[in-house]
Amino acid sequence: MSAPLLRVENLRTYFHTAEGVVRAVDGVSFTLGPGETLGIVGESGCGKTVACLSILRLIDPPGRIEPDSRISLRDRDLTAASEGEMRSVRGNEISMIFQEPMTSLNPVWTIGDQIAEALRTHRSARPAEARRRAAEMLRLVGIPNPEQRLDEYPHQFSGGMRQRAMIAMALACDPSVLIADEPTTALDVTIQAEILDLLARLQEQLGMGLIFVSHDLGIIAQIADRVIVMYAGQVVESGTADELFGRPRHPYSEGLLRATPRVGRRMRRLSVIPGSVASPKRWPPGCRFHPRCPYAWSRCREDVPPLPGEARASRCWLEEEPARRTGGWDELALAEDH
Amino acid sequence: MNEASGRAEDRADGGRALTAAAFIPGLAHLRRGRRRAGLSLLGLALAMLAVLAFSFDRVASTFTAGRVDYWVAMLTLAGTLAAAWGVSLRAEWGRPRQRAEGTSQWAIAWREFNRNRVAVLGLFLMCGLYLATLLAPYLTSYEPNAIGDIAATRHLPPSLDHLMGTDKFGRDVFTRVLYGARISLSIGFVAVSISVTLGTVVGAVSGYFGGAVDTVLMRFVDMLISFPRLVLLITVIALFEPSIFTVIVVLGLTLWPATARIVRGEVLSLREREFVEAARALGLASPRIIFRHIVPNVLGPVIVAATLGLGNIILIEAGLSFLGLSVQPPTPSWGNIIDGGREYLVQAWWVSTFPGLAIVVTVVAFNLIGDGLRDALDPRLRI
Amino acid sequence: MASDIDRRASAERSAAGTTHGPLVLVEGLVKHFPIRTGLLGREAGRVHAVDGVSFEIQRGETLALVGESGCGKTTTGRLLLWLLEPTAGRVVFDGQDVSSFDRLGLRAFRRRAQIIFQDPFGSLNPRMTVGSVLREVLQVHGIARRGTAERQISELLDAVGLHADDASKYPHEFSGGQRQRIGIARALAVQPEFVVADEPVSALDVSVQAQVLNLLVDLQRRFSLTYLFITHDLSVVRQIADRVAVMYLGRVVELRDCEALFQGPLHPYTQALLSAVPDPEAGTDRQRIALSGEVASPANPPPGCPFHPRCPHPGKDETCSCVVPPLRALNGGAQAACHKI
Amino acid sequence: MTAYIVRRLIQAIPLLLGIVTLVFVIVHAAPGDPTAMYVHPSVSPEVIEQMRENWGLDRPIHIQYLRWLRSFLTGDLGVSLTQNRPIVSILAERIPNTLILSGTSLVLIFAIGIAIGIVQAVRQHSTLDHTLTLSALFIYSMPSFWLGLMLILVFAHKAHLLDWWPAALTFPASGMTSVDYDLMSGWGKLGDRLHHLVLPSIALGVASAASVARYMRSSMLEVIRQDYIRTARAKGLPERTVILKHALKNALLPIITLLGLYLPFLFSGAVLVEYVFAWPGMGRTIVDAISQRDYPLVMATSFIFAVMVVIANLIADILYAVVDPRIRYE
Amino acid sequence: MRRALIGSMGVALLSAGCGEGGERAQVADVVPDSLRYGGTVVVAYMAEPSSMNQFASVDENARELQNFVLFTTLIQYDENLQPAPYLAERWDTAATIEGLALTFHLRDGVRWHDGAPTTAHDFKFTFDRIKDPRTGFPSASLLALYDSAVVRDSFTIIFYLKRHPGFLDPWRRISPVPEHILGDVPPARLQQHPFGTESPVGNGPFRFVEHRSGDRWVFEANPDFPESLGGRPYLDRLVYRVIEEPTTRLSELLAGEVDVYLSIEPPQQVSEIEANPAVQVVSLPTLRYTFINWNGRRPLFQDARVRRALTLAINREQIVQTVRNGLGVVAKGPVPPFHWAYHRELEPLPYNPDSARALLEAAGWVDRDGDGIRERDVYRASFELRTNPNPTREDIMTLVQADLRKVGFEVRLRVQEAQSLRRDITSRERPFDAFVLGWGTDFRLDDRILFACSQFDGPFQWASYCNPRVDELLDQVTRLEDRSQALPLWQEYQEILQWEQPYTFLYYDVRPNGLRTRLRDVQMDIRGALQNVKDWWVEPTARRFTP
Repeated sequence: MSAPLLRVENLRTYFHTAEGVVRAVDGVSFTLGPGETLGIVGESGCGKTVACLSILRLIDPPGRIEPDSRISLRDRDLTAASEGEMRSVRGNEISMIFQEPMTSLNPVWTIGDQIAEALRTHRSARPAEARRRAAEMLRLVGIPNPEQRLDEYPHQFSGGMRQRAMIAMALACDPSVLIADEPTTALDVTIQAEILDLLARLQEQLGMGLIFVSHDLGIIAQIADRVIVMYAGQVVESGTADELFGRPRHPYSEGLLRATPRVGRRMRRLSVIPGSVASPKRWPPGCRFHPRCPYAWSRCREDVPPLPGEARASRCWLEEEPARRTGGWDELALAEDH
Repeated sequence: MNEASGRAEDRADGGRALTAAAFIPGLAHLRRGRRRAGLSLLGLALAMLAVLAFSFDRVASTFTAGRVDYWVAMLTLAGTLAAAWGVSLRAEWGRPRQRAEGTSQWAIAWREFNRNRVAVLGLFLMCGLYLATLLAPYLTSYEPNAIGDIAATRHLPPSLDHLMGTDKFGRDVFTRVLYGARISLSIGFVAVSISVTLGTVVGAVSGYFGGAVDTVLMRFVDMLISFPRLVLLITVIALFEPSIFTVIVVLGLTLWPATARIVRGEVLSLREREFVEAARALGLASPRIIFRHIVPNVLGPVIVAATLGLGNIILIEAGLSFLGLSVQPPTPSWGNIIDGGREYLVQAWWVSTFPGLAIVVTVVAFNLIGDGLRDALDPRLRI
Repeated sequence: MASDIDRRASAERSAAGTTHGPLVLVEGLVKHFPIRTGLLGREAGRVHAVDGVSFEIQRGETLALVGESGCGKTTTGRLLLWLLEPTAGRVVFDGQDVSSFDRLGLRAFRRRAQIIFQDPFGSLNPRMTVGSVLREVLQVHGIARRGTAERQISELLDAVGLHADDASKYPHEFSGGQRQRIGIARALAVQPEFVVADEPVSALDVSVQAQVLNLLVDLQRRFSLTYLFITHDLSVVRQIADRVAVMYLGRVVELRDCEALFQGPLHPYTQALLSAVPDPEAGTDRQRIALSGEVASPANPPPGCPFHPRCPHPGKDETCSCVVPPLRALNGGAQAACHKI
Repeated sequence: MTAYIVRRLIQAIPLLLGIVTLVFVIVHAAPGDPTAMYVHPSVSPEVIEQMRENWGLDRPIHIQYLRWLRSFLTGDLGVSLTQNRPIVSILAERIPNTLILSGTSLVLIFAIGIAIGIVQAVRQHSTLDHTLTLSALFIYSMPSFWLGLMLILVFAHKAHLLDWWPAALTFPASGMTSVDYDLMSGWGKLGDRLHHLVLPSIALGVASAASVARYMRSSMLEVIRQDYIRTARAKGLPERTVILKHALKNALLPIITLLGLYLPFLFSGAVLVEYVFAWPGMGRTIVDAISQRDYPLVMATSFIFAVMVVIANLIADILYAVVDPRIRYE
Repeated sequence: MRRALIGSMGVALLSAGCGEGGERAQVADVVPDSLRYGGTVVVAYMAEPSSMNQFASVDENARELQNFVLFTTLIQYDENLQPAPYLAERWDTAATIEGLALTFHLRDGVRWHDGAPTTAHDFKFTFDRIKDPRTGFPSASLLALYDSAVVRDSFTIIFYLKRHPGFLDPWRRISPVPEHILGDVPPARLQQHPFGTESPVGNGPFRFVEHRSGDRWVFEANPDFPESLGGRPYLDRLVYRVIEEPTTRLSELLAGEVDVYLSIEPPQQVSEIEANPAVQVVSLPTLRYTFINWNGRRPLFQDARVRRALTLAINREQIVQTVRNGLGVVAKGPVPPFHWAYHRELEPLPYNPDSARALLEAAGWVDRDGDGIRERDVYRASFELRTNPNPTREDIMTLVQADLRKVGFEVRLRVQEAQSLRRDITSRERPFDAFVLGWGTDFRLDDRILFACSQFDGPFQWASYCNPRVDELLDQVTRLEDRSQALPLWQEYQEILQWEQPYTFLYYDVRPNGLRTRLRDVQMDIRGALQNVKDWWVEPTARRFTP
């Protein structure tokens, strides 16, 4: 793997609210290489969105990126960059697209204007030039009649079209990193497939690094080269897509895979991860997954398991005591039956 | 742990401070770290005792005066003291609340409200105001309408004898402001009650049933809203002679369309909510759905509107007084005290200024509370 | 666990189950919503939400209604429960035409057919405790006799995997999955035979989704329920359905046994839909049928086959764009609406 | 758009008819009639009767209503019974005055309110925000006539009595123009008018400005939370652009709705302010007309008020469409 | 000084300015007549003059503008309130069978502002319209005893009338209207003719420039005003402004934006004005008095002793001092002090609660149940006192309530909207107990509508008072032209009314006006604040608004 494009080390983003500190992202590290697709998967509330926003430093107060966190783009430390420098990074070197194309586009400005805006800000493009380039971008993301549609407003676009427009906007300045935060969740499956294809094609074409965030294991499996699984603000497992989906090592990844219904086959009964995610204000002590884990033993309740290494790792004491992996999800499924 | 033993333990725990807590209200709260509650209770009790101490004669004269408002003041005094002690003692002895109880949205809103310092300040102001109003006969040694030796007492500037000076008839302005508060606040309260009730019912019915009912009701609401409110008020009151009754009724009957609109808007969105659909799927009758499932959910905005409306009505009453269309002298209302003093603004600024300030402070208090409630009841803040 | 509810439910079932044939029969169901413009409310057009849907649901089976957003599946569910009145067509429940019910009849019908909603937040009244929601249902329908309500409530909560203590809590004190359980308990309180589950798991996280799906399956077995399971998620369908109806733009395009459908979808739309669903096991090597364009607006459906503008079928021709293909019965109990099959 | 405006105006007709009918009923149901102002020892009862007949007040009320309605629908607003002038000419004189005052206040309200609201939202929770919030609240809580009197006391009354008071901060207390207005040059006239507008428009507008600021603040805060603001920031736009371009236009939407709501409110407030500042506007006309039972004038002024409100709402809706491309009227 | 003035008012019918008159006269002498021309004067009043058309207006301020500014009347009253020639050079009378023929000889050279001469035909036209009931001239009763008018030539007009005292008085009040403009207007349309409000054409010292309703009337000097009547007025322009809010009026006067503040209201502002050297206060006696009417049909007020007791119990001096800031004279009866028939020797009833109580006891009103309120038979000494919305009267009511409470009367106050109050008190049923109002008298007094038995059901007999002797007196005084014969009858009338108190006469109103001192030769008196407006002038150095 070539030198990492983006490196996130020990990212911690806390929200200091009146009720206490919400540790939304709590020590996340990963790297992204050029042309690589990193999938981040996890259920709602696991901190994946906050992690993405932290990279662009778009966390609003009372949220704060804690001091020892380090985000570097090539060799620039973004956590230390001034707000002005950050602005020249956003939408220029790192772009982001969001889950809701419906609400992520400003309803009162035309699509063209919103795409051209980035160009005019970062490239100091003249209006005509920016407009031409915006039309080009729309064509690139597969929107027919781009010149005409530039002057339309977001509400005149369908959901899929809007997401395409969002992508065009994000890619207008040739970013080296694109962060896609659940870009297809709000879309129908057929449209989702189109967008996924589009993203894959564009990445190949433009050679950017892509961080793709989703709760849907199927999508991640389809699009990602490497995957990290997040739970309760932490990375619990990382590896290539094949490794992870073929042989999950962390009980959470394992449970998640087993609980996911498949279109390919009918399971006798879905496995279940009991309980639900704890409140981010009070993560459980020890391993944060232990209250829901079928393998948990006393050590899990007391000691925080480490995440050894980056390429292929699991934040679990089972890594040290593999012998304890007995029963597990199957037994749990049986227990639930009665 | 069974209940009996739990209580026994509590009592044993509180036993030490029992004597102190029994005499000093708020101590229990203070000991439990609830500083604000404790200090408020303590302050309240002290204030009541101070009233008792400083105007003992007047309190004592309750039994001979034969006037209702003296008895009301007496009841308020005793009631407030008793309540302060009661709450304090309950905090000391009472069983801690069982955790199994769910926390209702209202409880959460209250907690949220309590966090908002300025809103609580507004609440304190308002409570103080109402208390002062009820205790008026004890707080001042003057009668609001008593006219003595005018030549000697008219237009005296503020002093210790007359905290806010005297007016053109030598009446104590402080006393009149106190008694005027009764009128102004009652007008606000009753008018708001009328308009909120009417507005909620009309809005809920209109929003829930839609169709022709909605069209007819809303056209009527449009009509009332498209007419400058003060002009409408002036028209009706000027035509039918100003009095407390007219003012209350007219305000109550003209202010409801705003509430109706708010409620209707809320109901329209609630009607589409799945729990309402579920209620219909479960075969519940329309009145039950409206009043049990929908109305409690629109009460938030309605309460906010009502609180802000209270402040607003006090302002409107003042405006009507300016045109001589409100409560008639000598009965004091804040509006007509200002009005009575406005001719002498240059010579005796205090007559108009203090009731004006009373209005400002009161309206500010209501607005603070209203804003606090708005934030506390805003469903967007929670799930 | 042989509780009171079980016993009574089964007793009533045997009493009521005199007629045979499908529990629910839908014929030519049409629902158009007028589009009104201006304040005069002139009708400018109509949204063809449901455009001639017919199917039947057998007792004890789960029929899944699948389709993308705006295809009319939710409206169909509402029509079945008479929460909306159809523009045309009829709904026959247990042999009786629902439109013929008077007020009392409708009330009785409401006890036999219930609904579970998608939104775990919007489907519960935030101002009422779980207990009072259930108590109200029991009282209104006279199910609870004096003194038995509390026991029935705790049984209901128990049946959906909640604790009896939860009765005094408010909806916001529960997680999404738990709320969905409350919604299910509310539907079950009247001891229905038929339940429309409208995207009951779409808003839930995967781990919780599995819990609720399993619960639904269990409850169906325990109370011999009949489900109409509305969803856009084909993977969930495969897990729970006996038969599947695929909808596109207000019409059913394919109606088949579940396994058969997943093994070999007939309609080009179903094929595309199935191929578009990502599957963690299949990896990246699956062949996807790419569709182009967007779903047409139900306010302005295309003439002919509603799917023809996007249809990847190589044999697409004039007929497709002119003639609406009827839902035809094919071999093996399959039905599909396509000229090219 | 034109068709829409026409349709809206047509739809307003029943509303307006409803209002004037309501007013007609209320006014006629009330005791007293316009001849009362002629109840004077030198006026004989026969004269009064003659007047009643001249004015058609001797007819049954429904006949009066129909007669009034007929002439009203033919565009004849009648003659004021107390001012003895055609109502049209009274209105022609008064309406512009009211519009000048309300218009200036409106501009003031929205310019100041929006600016302050934005500042507050951007600096949420800062000392500046709290100070502005609190002072807005205080201003909002003042009765407008009281504020007007205080303004006169300070800026007109005391200002003339105090030697050190800067002349620039001295304003006329009453009227729309100086007595020597006719003798002024073009710019002088404009200056004189503006000078006379200062105090009344402040008295009329400042409370509403405070309230617009409050709405603007919360609207702005609401918008700032939106996804598209995050998108704009993620694009690397300067904060200024994010706020003034992306947030402002969206935040203005609810404020535009306020516009429609504020005009009736302004007209109401104008009644009091017109009295305080001797402003010859509609507010005083209607109050005087009511107290003198000048029936045709009451009807006409009520009608005009209602029309102004209808038009204000229409303008608000049109503005709404201008700002929000999602709304199209056809 | 102000007090002194008021005290002497009865004697000196006229009073003008303050004591500085002497100094001012000297300054005035220094400024030669030719330099007095120029300048604008702004007059402010609380209400708008309704119309310049006398057929339509009833308000006093409109009449002042009509008579003194825009039009010229046939006669004027001189300083002793004696008729003096004005537009009429002279007049003579001749007895006829019916009564009297009154011939006016008009001055030549008086022109309407549009250039047409004012002739006897205009007077004939005016007279005919006044007598025409279709016109609805509000003060038609002024000429009730006039029969007809005949034009002898363009400058001579003869009126035929029934003989009565003060028969010239109407011509002080009635101005002519131009026949050449209004001649074709149907009488019923006269009141609403734009002449009154938009384009009045007069023949007086000032001509109409502009009227902005609710704001101002603007007049400018009439350069053609005949020398014989005083010639062109000194002032270039006269602006009559309407300012309702008292504080604003005061502030505008003190700021110099207003030169004349007519009727300082509330009177407490007087002290503020007096404190300022640039302004002065001129207090005028008026034709008005303020009173409480007792409804004689109510059992409570049927007994004259009770009414007298009520008057004794009301501290009227205090009312004058408190409410009117001393601007008023405690009243004895319905004849105001400026009037020749005023009973000077009569002492007003004193403030004496003790004798009031005694009288009440004597009349059978005793507090039997000890609640502080007296009773008699089934009646309780409790009544409703009303007034219209008017700060002064509301204040009076408040004081009366407090005073009467001290003698065991409970007074409920009610401020009733003017129109409905008027309807109530003029209705035959008299559905009220008592009210506070003001009454405007005239130089020609006729109190029959107030107190005559014949008027018992009339619109103004609010007291429902009937005393045959009073009827007799009132009839006689309206016939007697010789004042020395009439005076004793007038005095008896006032004595009876004081004894029987159908009203409690509170005080005779005094009207304070504020003036900028730069304004010179202002002679305000009972004839009107504007009566010599054509002689006003502004110190040349202090003129503002000069082109």
